Amino acid sequence: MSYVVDLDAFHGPLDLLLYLVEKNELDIYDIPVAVITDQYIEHLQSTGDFDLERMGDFILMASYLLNLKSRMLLPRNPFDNENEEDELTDPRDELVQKLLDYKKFKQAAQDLLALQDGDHNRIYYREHGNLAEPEEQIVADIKVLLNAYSKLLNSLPDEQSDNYHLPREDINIADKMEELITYLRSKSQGIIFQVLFSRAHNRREALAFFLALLELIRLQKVIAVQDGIFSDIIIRLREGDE
Amino acid sequence: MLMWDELKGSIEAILFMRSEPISLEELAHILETPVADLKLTLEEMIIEYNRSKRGIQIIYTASGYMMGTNPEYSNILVRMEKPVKRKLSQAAMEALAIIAYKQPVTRVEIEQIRGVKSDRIIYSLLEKGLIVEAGHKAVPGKPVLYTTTNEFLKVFGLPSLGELPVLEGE
Amino acid sequence: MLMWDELKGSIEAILFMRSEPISLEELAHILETPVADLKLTLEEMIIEYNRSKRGIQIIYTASGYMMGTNPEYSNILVRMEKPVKRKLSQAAMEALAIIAYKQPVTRVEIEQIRGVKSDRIIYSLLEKGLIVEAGHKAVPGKPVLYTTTNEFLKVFGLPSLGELPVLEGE
Repeated sequence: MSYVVDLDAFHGPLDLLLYLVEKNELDIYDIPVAVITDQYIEHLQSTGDFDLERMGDFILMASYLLNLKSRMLLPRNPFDNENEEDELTDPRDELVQKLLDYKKFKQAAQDLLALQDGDHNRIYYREHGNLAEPEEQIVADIKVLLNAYSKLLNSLPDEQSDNYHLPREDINIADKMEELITYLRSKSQGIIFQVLFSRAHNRREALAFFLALLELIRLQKVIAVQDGIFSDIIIRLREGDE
Repeated sequence: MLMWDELKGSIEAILFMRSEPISLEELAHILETPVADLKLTLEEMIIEYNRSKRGIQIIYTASGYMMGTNPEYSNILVRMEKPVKRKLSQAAMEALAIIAYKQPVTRVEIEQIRGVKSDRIIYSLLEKGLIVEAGHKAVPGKPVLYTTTNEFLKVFGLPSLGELPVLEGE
Repeated sequence: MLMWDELKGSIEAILFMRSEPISLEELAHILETPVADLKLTLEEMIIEYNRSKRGIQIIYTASGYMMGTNPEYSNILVRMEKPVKRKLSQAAMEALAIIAYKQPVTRVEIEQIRGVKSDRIIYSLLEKGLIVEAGHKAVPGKPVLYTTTNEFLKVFGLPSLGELPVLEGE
């Protein structure tokens, strides 16, 4: 018998067991444990690469099934009156209950999916569907946009030739590193990235500050934190670095 | 104090803007109108909306009033759903279904039903805002309890948890 | 073909769900109803909405029909707490300003003006829906051109790009 079923298609050992029960058209209340155990293990063996972490759950079920199979095979001792209760309970009861529970919620998951897809009549609310992100609204002022642009343009003409040059010798990066540390020490909460550059008198000095900052981050004396794409970058001294 | 018509109009505008349920208390605060008056007005509005084949309706949920579409039109609205809608995996749906029907529920209880580790799935449901941590179970180890959110109701188009599809065999 | 009342209800539900304007053509496609019938129905609905002090109304814009609140109630709506507000960073604002004023514009052109690499900022502006890719520049390498979107106009409260504030000295 060859299986083309990929174990990855199952969401867990109970899912696989349920599949086997349904495929063989078995009565869930009267499962032939030997048959189902053999088929279950055959499935595991036919699986090639498998995520070890996930495999653990499948193997656990296999050992449970083997245990159950052996208990089913053992003849009950007719003279053992002390275990009367055992005689009344089927060792499969626990498995049956597990399968029934799992089946119920598997069905519920499908019902929910159908609801989401609109297969059943449902209510639609506004702006739903964006599962991942919390609702947010960008607030912006057109004047700020204009300011940003005119500042950029104003800084262009005399500075443009400087764009891709390293600082000249007159600005020492080591000095800037010292200056930054001293400054940050006075700001225990840290400062916003842009504020740092307001200390620069020209683009070369700003670049020197930036290189100094990179070096400090590399040396793990300073950390830079940004909470989200559009939020400010906060620069501060590493804790314990006094 | 607003006039009668203006009160209805204001409520309608507020419910339209807000995509979450709004409580009578919050409405009373915004509209500077007594809760009792608002309750009467809302009841009247709900009846008015339901009287005709309106596309939208006012829904009374456990956490307040909100506006949503009339379920009669879902076969049409399904045609305009955004193609980029983020679907949940079957595994995530299973965990979510267990939380929805058995809430409040612990991770271990979810894993017992599913038969597999579910911590990563629970984490992603939390991240998507479909479930929240809601206190701790009073058993040794004090495990975290999970419940579904309003966002869950919105995504699945439900007015309340009471309207979840009936579980097989219950 | 829908009945008259159902047609109105469907339109109402669609406009409610969609927070963007929807064109007659798209409505016709969803509802399988001729554009001419839809146009008449929408005109009637607009009149019905406007007749009373309704909180919501149907608005006809250049890009289609949409549902919005009645401006009469804006003094009440401002009292509501708003969804999470987010400001654009200075860097994002700079890149956006360049795109707004010089569109269509390439990434390299933006970087030349700002003097810094801007690919990540451009990516996040794209993600926010404030800009879109609009073809390629006919120069070697065929770089992507960027323009602003309707969302950009909405966020900045502009009716059109022609209403961008005039730059000093231009």
